This record gives sequence, structure tokens and C-alpha cells, in this order.
Amino acid sequence: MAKMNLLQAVNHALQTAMEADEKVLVFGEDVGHFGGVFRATSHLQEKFGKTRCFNTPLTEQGIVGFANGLASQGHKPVAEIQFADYIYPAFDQIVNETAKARYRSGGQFECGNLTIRAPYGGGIAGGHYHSQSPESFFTHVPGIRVVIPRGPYQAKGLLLSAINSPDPVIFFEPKRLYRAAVGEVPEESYQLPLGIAEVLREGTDISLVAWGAQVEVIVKAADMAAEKGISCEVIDLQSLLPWDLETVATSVTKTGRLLINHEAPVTSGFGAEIAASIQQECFLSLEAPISRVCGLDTPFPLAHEKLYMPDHLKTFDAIVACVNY
Amino acid sequence: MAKMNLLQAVNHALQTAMEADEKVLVFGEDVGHFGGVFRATSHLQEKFGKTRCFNTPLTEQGIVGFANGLASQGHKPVAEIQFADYIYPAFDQIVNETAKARYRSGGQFECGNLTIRAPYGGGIAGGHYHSQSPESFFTHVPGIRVVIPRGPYQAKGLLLSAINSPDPVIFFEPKRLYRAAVGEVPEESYQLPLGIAEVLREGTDISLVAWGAQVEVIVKAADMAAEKGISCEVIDLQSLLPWDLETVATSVTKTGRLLINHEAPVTSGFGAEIAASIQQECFLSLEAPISRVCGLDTPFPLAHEKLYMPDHLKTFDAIVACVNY
Amino acid sequence: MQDNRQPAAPLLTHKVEPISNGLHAIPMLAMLDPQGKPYEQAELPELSQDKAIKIHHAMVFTRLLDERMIAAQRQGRVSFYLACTGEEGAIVASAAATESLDMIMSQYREQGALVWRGYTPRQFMDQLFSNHLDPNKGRQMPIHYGDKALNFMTISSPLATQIPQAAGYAYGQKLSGQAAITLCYFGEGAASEGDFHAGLNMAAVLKCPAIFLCRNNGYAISTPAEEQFVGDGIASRGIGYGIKTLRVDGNDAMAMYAATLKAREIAIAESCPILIEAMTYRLAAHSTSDDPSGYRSQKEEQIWRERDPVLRWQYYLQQCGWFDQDAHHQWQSEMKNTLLQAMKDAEIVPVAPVSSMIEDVYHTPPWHLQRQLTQLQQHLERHPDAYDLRCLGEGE
Amino acid sequence: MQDNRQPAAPLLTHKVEPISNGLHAIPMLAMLDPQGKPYEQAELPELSQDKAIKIHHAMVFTRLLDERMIAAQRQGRVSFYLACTGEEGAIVASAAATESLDMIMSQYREQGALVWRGYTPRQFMDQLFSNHLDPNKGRQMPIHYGDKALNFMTISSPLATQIPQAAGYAYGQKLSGQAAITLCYFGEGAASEGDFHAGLNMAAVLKCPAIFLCRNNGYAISTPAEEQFVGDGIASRGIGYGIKTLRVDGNDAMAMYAATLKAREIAIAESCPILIEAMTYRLAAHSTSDDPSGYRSQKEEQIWRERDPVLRWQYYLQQCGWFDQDAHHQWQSEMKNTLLQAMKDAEIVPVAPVSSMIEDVYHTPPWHLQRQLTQLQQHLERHPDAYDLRCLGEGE
Ligand SMILES: Cc1ncc(C[n+]2csc(CCOP(=O)(O)OP(=O)(O)O)c2C)c(N)n1
Ligand SMILES: Cc1ncc(C[n+]2csc(CCOP(=O)(O)OP(=O)(O)O)c2C)c(N)n1
Ligand SMILES: [Mg+2]
Ligand SMILES: [Mg+2]
Repeated sequence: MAKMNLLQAVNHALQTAMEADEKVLVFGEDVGHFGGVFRATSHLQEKFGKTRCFNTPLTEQGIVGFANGLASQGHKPVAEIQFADYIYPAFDQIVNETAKARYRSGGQFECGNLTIRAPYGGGIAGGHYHSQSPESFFTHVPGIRVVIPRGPYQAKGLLLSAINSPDPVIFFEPKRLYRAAVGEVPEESYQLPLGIAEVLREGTDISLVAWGAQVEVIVKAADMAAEKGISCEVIDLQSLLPWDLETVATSVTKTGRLLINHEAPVTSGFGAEIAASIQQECFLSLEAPISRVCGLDTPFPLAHEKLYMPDHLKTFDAIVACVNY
Repeated sequence: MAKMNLLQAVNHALQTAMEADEKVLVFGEDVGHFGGVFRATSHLQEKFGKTRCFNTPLTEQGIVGFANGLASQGHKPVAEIQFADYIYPAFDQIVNETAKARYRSGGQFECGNLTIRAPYGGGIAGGHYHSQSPESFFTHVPGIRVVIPRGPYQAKGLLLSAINSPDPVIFFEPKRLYRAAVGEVPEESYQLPLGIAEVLREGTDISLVAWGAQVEVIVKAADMAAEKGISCEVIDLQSLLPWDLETVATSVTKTGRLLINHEAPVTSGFGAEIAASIQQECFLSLEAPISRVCGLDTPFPLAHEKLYMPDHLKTFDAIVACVNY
Repeated sequence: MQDNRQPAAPLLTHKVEPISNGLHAIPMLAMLDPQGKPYEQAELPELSQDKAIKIHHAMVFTRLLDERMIAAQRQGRVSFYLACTGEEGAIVASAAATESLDMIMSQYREQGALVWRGYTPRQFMDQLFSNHLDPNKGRQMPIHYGDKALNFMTISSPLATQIPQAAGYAYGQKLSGQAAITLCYFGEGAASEGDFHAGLNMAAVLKCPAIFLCRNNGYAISTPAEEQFVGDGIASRGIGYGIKTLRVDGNDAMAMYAATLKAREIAIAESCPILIEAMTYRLAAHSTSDDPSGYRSQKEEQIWRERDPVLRWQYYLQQCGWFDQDAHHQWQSEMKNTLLQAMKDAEIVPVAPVSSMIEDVYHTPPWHLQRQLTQLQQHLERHPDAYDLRCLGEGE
Repeated sequence: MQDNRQPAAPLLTHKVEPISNGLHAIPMLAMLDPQGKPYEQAELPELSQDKAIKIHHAMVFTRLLDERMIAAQRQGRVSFYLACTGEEGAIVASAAATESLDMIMSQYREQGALVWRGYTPRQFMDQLFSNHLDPNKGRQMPIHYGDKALNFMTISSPLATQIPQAAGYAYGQKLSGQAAITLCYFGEGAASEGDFHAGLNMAAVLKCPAIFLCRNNGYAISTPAEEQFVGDGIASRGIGYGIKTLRVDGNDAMAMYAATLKAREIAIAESCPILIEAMTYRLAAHSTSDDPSGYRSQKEEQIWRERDPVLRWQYYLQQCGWFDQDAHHQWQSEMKNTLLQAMKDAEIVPVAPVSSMIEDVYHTPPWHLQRQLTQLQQHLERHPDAYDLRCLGEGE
């Protein structure tokens, strides 16, 4: 065990994967000698050489296209998109290629070995283009997995699973926790299961679901609620596609109430899918409408960032409203 | 009035718009002399010259980028994406540029005059890449409008509204109805309101919501249900962003039940947002879980297309299940 | 740490004179004249009689397949087809210069390469009829062939996506220590996509042993090349990326063979990409959905019909004394029968089972797909007559 | 109907010789030597004393602004900044060759152009401090300037997106009958994006009067140009698109001015795009978030510091007898004060009202945004002390 922040945990996972399998390659803009603008790939070029960890030209569609080719050839590319806000030029390569390669060829060719990493989310005064949470777009793309860790331990374990998964994974990293989230992380290799949510805290009155950086927000809201005598069950979804409906449904069947929190704009955010599925699954258990505490339906603002964010106060108020419904 | 199919209605709308305003420009792959692979832009180059209706090089990101520039300069570009399946290379230009241009500049610059047209949907034996219904992706993008007509009359009226709207519009055309849907269309100019759903048929037992080509599917299912004594309220959403929550909520408050039908994969399709919003809005009125009859969570298949589609039979069965809940 | 940014005495000029004539200096490699006669100065590559005849057969077979399937589409037996006609020289001869461990990534008009690699008439037909023997399990439209055993990547409709993929694939081949390349085909229209730019530049910088082979056939559906780019082709772009570039008469199979052979040699020896621009012409319609009479003249088509690459190769064989008219006719009529029979056999084969609908989305179908399949199967049981279930073991 | 596809006697070759030396033939336009002395053969463009001094002032002011703001960022007064330092020559002189009705689309490192156009110290500061006087309403990060009145398009972070937009904008200008162009700036890193390819090719084919000005400053954050492309720059690509192309010493403001003037003239007269590659160097860190010592040497920086474009221009002015040392120093210290004062004034101005949060998403806020705003306002009323509401009329 060692104390690591989320960034170090990512770096450690990459190093572990590269040591274990020479097929693992790490690349993207500035990831080589420099180690990435956040330093997630620090020292990897030094350790594994320029052929295995390298800078690419500045083209996200090229990075993912290149990675798709490498994956289908039998390598295990871990491609970095410098900010999730810049993943859209690669959208076609992801949606039409990465995701469909296996299906369209009847399993002859596939990009299952691919992992795409990207820092996402607000809270760093990044404005429109260094704050986005685009995960919901990717949850509408059959064929890929979408995974988001909430802390260092999860980051390492889930990233190693992503790299070793036979399915392509989009791995979003909560950048505002890169240095802020610190915890104990095993130094050896370990994997956390994909597609499985984690119940962080059991409770009886309402289920709270979030992922990534927003998990700490719902935990904080749950603490506030506890002071008011409201018992919250806190769930970190961890995987958004395929997602762990069963864990959430079991929880809601018990508590009768559900609140979903995400940073992305509320309309067609992944909260919509969770709400739609859970109202179907737990219709007779629900004692109040499923509540979504999310970003506003606007681009991510700079000056009003703090007002935009679905923070613990908004969450707490919504918990109270839900319980008092 | 004249009898037109949906394609002719689109062509007529474009001609009407180009006649009314010389700022309207129409372009895309093969739209010039040839009139587009579906012939939606037939004769426009002949009538309005090569500077106003023209072929572009084969690059969707370029087409939308170019259109964004033209729109911010004061023209009214109507850009065609040859198939909705090929809109993804333009995703960055749409999500990060078209949609955010006004917000990021405090209203100084904007792409409000832009309309992007694209044929979408299955039913033409098009397999993975000529059948997709990507509308849901765009409903998670604040700043754009998403509009889908169900027939010739709506196609002309909504397209003219889209072109004249001060907001950028993605206009998806149900290509399997291009020639199949025929109806009376006024020859003069008219506009249908954006953001407004249309109640096609009033009913008391359940509300059915769809858009585009699936409207005829829910109508057919409603007919079957009527024979069994089930009274369906049939709603064509028409605009998906911003969408007409009020009309749907009013209907569900009355009927107590809701079924949503769309071709796109169910997970994170726009049905999710409708369900999530309506369970919030109409919680106390709902007598059964909101039902989604949608495409499977797979790429769009060829040989099994008919099994994949959320057809009238699947819809009818779901209506019965919902009413008997 | 790099420290080589200071230009050592750059070439200077002091007059404002934009470079504007860079485009017209690119010569076209030609080895056989239109009568199949080698140009005097041409140094022909080594080519055995067997291989020369195999190339001819592959070209002719490709054309026969095209004719057969265009007719089949007109008869309504198949929904869609897309012909290689007119470009067989560029395709077959370039594929003939590869080794079997080289990966081929094609756009869609390169069935000649698959023929060269040994894809059988029946394999073509199984794909074209989307039956369950198609390795793609009938999921894609006709002409989206793919065969892992032949190192031929399954075709994907979105244009140019294979170009950066080819760079990555070739990089992987290099790292795996294989003396192999990736041959990536695409049209001059596809070369306008951003992926072209990304792929070629990455291949150049990351030294990927790939051959990028652009078929400049004059049209992208209805869009003529002059509305696709300025100048006479895309070879000039290769130079712009610092990629070794060859422009070749695409209707001269010998030149294509020689160019590709050399390109492969360089790509492996120097670990670098090469761009080949094949100047050719799409003699057929874009696809069976298209009618070219709306956008080009018969006269233009006629000019190119006279430059038929298949005929030119036949003339060459004749000059070598390698062409046996009778044997060829017999082979050809056998092939026609084989094709017809393969079609008849393939079109009655059922489609893949319903259960295959959720396979290959993920490595293993997750819970939600299993659930969706169960629901679908229950639905089909409720409505046994509503669907035409020509599915394996289900509808029969 | 086009019928011009048959190449009229193309240039033929019969040897397989890939073109591989295309890259090194592109000369660089230079007018002033490092001591500010005009090269003998150079024909300098006409330039009045006033304009020459205005160019100098704009360059110096840009540097002062950069210095001021880098310090302010270190002091924690502003969250982020990004300097033009080292590239003032390329930027200011090119902007100086435009007319006010020309649209400027910039990447982010071109504040010198905005200075040239008359953006005031206070306007800079209002944007940098995201206050409500920023025309962008404080919604974007510092340095994302934009000013409709000055025809300077609001900056957008995603790289290269402005390139096809510039093509479209210029096409619109042409159709509107304006004798105006669009000047589009971008870095050599951004030129790797697919949008670059799309934009330049479309501009060439559709004959858009735009100047594409690539600042080849050697780095894209930490990535050196040699890991961005093969060869010595991107001018070669312009030639590949059939676009008139100029490579210019970007630290020679006279050459930049002359090149841009000429490019503008051609773009309007011939209705076509031009590519200018300015060879320059980013002397500062990429941004205040970056530390270049991790990826490049002091020695390399030093070489370029000696090629300072501002100093070279000053030398030129001195030779013309247009440089008054005392007046300049006085102007400079006034400017410093003005900047400091503007900063002090701007940083205490409140941010835009909460209600502005839903403005400008659509032309008119739709129902759902109004509802979201109401909910937010109710939330703020419930928690009056929880948020730092330095908002106009709200927090005070
Ligand atoms: C991304 C994308 N955009 C549009 C299309 C539709 N489309 C199919 S083929 C084609 C023309 C391609 O022309 P070219 O690359 O020159 O190849 P050719 O057909 O001439 O062989 C177009 C526009 C597509 N398949 N993919
Ligand atoms: C689409 C996109 N990808 C990545 C980034 C992150 N990024 C910001 S600046 C930069 C480097 C740009 O280099 P260059 O174009 O050479 O401009 P310079 O900074 O040298 O002026 C990168 C990678 C971005 N802003 N947009
Ligand atoms: Mg072509
Ligand atoms: Mg740079």
C-alpha cells in the first residue's frame, strides 16, 4: 500500500500495465517526454521507450483512428485525449469504428483492447472547454464501455480492468480530484470489476447515485441529511455502460426513493437513462419522483461555475424535497 | 395545395426559402448539379446558380465548419449531411462550435441561421451505416434545436421554420418516408412552430409518443389497440430539443400511461429523457411504468432489420401490457 | 531533450512571390502503352508467366462478378452492389505486389484485391446475400466484405476512417517485428476527409510502414474531381506531409505492380509510409443506386473505356505469348457458371439465427442485451407468423 | 456538365522514383536582417512613419500586457494567461496589413492583432477578469477575447475549428460583395487537426478570399514540431491543396507586413485563399499552466531571444530615424500605469447577474431554461450565505 493521489494512481496503473504486457502502448498529445499536461503519463517514456509511449500529432480523430488500427492488430493501446472537451473530433472513430468493429465483422476484427482516457468535469475554472462531462453521449453507443473512477483506489483498479478488458473502454478521469483525492493504493496489480456499482453507504430513506467527482458531493449531502435524521444509501455507479441496474434497483426497492447527481446538463444526461430504467423496474416501490440534480442546460460557464454545479447543497435540498414528497 | 412526397416537400421548402431570401445557401456532398443522392436539392443549382447551391468536398467536419462561418457572417446556410450516419465527423463543429458560439461570445457572434439537414433512420436495408437514428446525441447539446418531421406537410413547414429560426437547427428527415409519405402540401410559404408537439389523436387510456417515421408505427398500433377497446392518445413530438414537455405531461396526466417509441437503441435514447421528465412531472398520475419500445442496444443490423425495428406489433403488445399493468 | 529547432541557414528569398505552380510538376509512372507495349525506357519488374496470368484472371473475374451482380441487382435478387469496373488494373496489380501477411484495408471498390487473395465466388455470394455463412453474419450491406484469414479488414462504410487505422495497424506490425505492411485503399473523394489528413501525417511522423493507395477515379458519386480539390490530383499532398509519393497510371497494371512492389520494399526497409496515386476512372455507376448519365457524358466515358486496364493487360500477355484465347474463353465460361451456381447456392441459405443479433456487440453479451434478446424471442413466439424468419433453425 | 476529365498529355515517367525531396525547396521571405537592416534585394512595401510607429507600439504593448498578466497570474489575481511573447512581429504586422472590415479569427496567442485593432487595456482586463463588462459576459476562460465591433471573432478553445469557419466566412464576404477577407490564425500544432485539411481544401475549391496564417512557433505545448510533422513546416501542404503559399520569417515584421499585404491583394483580386507560414518561436511558456524547462533547453530559447521581433523593428525604426528613445520610454511607462490601473479597475467589477446564465444559449430562453433559472434563484434565496455572489446587483 502507498498513499497516492488520483493522478499517481493512474500513472501507476499505466506503469503496471506496461510492465505486465509489452503490447500495452500509451500515446496522445504531450504524453511522451513531458508526461502529459496533467502528468498522468510521467516517466513512462523514460521507462518503456519512445516506441511504447509517445507524442502524437495534434489530432484526436487521428489518435483514436490510429488506436483502432493498433487494437485490431493485436496491441493494447491506451490513448489519451487531453481534455474530454476535445474528444468530439474523435466521435466518428469511436461511434462508427471502435464500437462497431466487432459487430460488423462478425467478431473477426475488433478494437476490444482499446482504452481511451480523458480528464473530464468542472471545478477547475476551465470554462466551456475545460470542464465538460460528455459521458452521456457515449452511453448511447452499443459496443463500448464507459467507466469513471471516484478516487485513487478505483482509478488504478478500474483502469487496469479497462486495459485488460476484451471490450473497448472510455475511461473518464475526474480532473478536479487528480491531486485532491488521496488514498491508499496497493502497489501490486489488481482489477476492479467493470459494470458493477459500489454501495458506499447503506441507508433506508433514499438512494443517491453518482459517479466520478460527484460521489464526494452526494456523500457530503448524505452527511448533511444524516444530521436531519435522513438515512441515505450512497451508490457509486463506476460503470455507465453497461451499467449495474440491479444494484440500483435493489437499493431503490428498499428505500423507495432515488436521486441522481451528475455535472453534465440535465437534459439527456445519463441520469435520464437511470431514471427511465428505475421507474420501469421499481414502479411499485417508488414513493416519490426520481430526482435529478445536475448541471443546467447551458454550456459550462466560467464566472458562474459554482452556481452551475450540482453541489451538496442542491443535493441536500433535493433529498429533503424527495423525502417530504 | 399540391400532392407531394416528403422529398418533394423538402425540395419545395428549400426552393421557397431560397426565393424568399438570397442569403439562403444550400450545399453538401452531391447536392449541386446532381441534386443530392436522394434528390432533395434537385434543380436548385439550375434555379439559383452555383454560388448558392453547390457541391462541397467530401468532408462533413468541413461542411459544418464552413456553414458555421457562413452563418456567423450573416448568411443562412442549409447544409446537407448525406446520411445521418455520417454526421459524427462534424460532431465537434456542432457540439463545441454551432451550439456554443452565441453563449461564449455573449451574443456577439452566433450560428443561429444554420440549418443542418440529414436523412436518418432504418427501413431501407441500409445496415449499420445507412440506418442510424442519432437524434438523441444532439438532445444533450444545449444551444441547438433538433427537429424531425413525420410527413410532407410537416417537412415543409418545419424546415421553413428551421431555416428562419434564430437558433441553429438539426433537421433529421425520415428517409424511408421520402417517397412513401405523400400528402397535400400548400404551395405557398408557411411555417410550423418549433418546440411544439402535435396531438394527432385524442385518447384516454394511454399516451403514445414518437417522432419522424415512427409516428406511423404508433398510429398503426393505436388502430390495433382501438379494436381491442383501448383508447390511445397519439403525439408527434416534432421537436426534440427544446421539447414540448407540457403537451406530453398534460396528456399523461389525463391518460395515466405513457409509451415512447423510437428506432434508436433504447439505452440513453431520447425516450429516456421523456420518461425521466414525465415520471417527475406526472408522478401521481402514472398508473403504470412508462414504457419504451425502441431499437435494441446493438448496431443497426441488416439481415435482422425487421426484427430490430420497434414496429407496430411490439408497440401494440407494450400498450396492452401497460394498460393491464 | 530536443534541441534542433534552429534552422541552419534556411533558403531565403526577398521578393513576395507566392508559390503557385507546385501542382503541375508531378509526373505519372507508365510502363505499358495503351496497346500493352512496354515503353522503351521502362524497366519492367520481374513477373513470371504464372503470376501474369493470375493477375489477368483476377481482373477478368472481378469484372465478371461485377457484371453478374449488377444484373442480379436489376433482377431484384440482391439489394445493392458496387462495381470495380475500370479500376481492376489499379487494384489487382497492387494487391499482387503484397505478401499474404500484409494487411489490406479497403474502401469498398477493391474487390479485385480480395479476388487476388483467393476469396472464392461462394464467399462473395455469402456476403452479398447476407446469409449466415457470411463471416460478418449478414449484418452489413452487400459489398462489405472482410476476411481475417486473408488479412482483409472488414469494410466499413464511413469514408476514410480506415486511413488513420492503417497507420496504427502498420505501426503495430512494425512493433511486432513483422516484415509486413498495411495497404490502405481509398478514393480521391475520401481523401477530403479529416481522417485522411490525420492518418497520413501520423504515418509520416510515426514512421508507419503503410502504403496509402488513392484511386483517383475522377468522381465521388456525382462530384467531379475538380469540385473535390484544386489541381490534378492528391499526390501533391503526400509531398506536403514529407511522404514519399508516386503517381501512377492506374489503368496500367504493370506500372501499378512495379510501383507497389517498390513502395512495399521502401516501406519495410525504411519503415515509412508511401503514397501512391492511381490515375484511373470509374467506368460503372457509383453503385446500383446511381445513374451517372445525370452528371457526366457518354463521350467522356468512351474515352476511358478505350483505356480499359483489363484489355491492356491482355495485349501485354499476347505480346509475351502468354495468352491462349481458347483456354481463356473456356476459363471464362467456367467462371460464369461457377458464379451463377454460387449465387444460386448462397441466396437460399438462411440468415443467421436470431440469437446472433446480440453477439459481438461486446466480447460477451451483457445482461441488458440478454434481456433484450429474451424479450425479442418472446415477442416472436407470440407472433409466429408476423415475421419472415428465414433464420437458421427458426423460420424453417 | 463537366467533360474535362481527360488529362491532356500528362507528364510521363517510366522509372519508379518516389518524389521525396519536395519539402526542402520552399524559401523563406526575409526583408529585414537581424539588425533591422533591409536586405539589398528586398523591395519594402510602402509604410508611413506613423504606421511604422503604431506597429511598434502595438508590439511593445502586447509584450507589456503579457508581462503584466503573467505577474498577475503568479500573484493569484487571475486564474490563467497565455502570452504572445516572441511572436508579436508575425501577429501585429499581419494584422496591420488588414483593413478594419476584414474579419480576424484567431487561435488564442494573437492578442497583438487585437491591440492593433484598438482593443483597449480596459477591454483586455474586463475579459481577463471575467467581469460583467466583458462582452462574453465572463463565460469563458481568460484570453478568449472577442469583439464584434472590431471584427475579431470570439476565441474558442477547440483547436483548428476556426479554419473551415474562416473559409465559410470568407465565402460569405465574397457573396456579400465586400472587398474584404478573413484572416485566420492558427499554430503549427493545430494544423494537424482534420479541420485544417477540411478548411484549406474547401477554401481552395470554393475560392474563398481568406488568408490562413500559420504561426510555426516550434511547439504545441511540449510537442516539438518534429513530432508534429515531417519536414520543416507546413507551407508544403498549401502547395498540395493548390493554394498560393508564402513562407515568411515570422520575426521579421516587415516581411510579415509585405506578405500579408500581398496576400490580401491576391485574395481579393483573384478570389482565392492564401497560406502564409510564419516561422517564429514561442518565447514564453505555452501558458501560465506550463513550464517549458521540462521539454526544451535554455540554449535554444536564447537563440530565439536574440531574434526578438520587437527589437528588430526598433532597430529598423532607428535606422529610419523614427525612434525617439525618450518619447518611447515615456509612452512605455504610461502604458504600464494604464495597464495597472485598468487591472485594478476591472478586478473589482462584479460578474454578470445570475439571470445571464441562461441568456444566449438560444435566441430567447426556452421554458426549460427559465425553469432552471427560477429553481437556481430559489436555491440561492434559501442559502443566501453559501455562495460568493459577486454578481451584479446580487452579491453586493
Ligand atoms: C463519412 C462519409 N460520408 C459520406 C459517405 C457517402 N458516400 C459513399 S461513397 C461516396 C463517394 C466516395 O468517392 P471516392 O472516395 O472518390 O470513391 P469512389 O466511389 O470514386 O471509388 C460518398 C460521398 C460515406 N460513405 N461516408
Ligand atoms: C481540439 C483540441 N485539442 C487539444 C487542445 C489542447 N491544446 C491547447 S493548445 C495546444 C497546443 C497548440 O499548439 P499550436 O497549434 O502549435 O499553437 P501554439 O500554442 O504553439 O501557439 C493543445 C494541444 C485543444 N485546445 N483543442
Ligand atoms: Mg472517386
Ligand atoms: Mg505551435
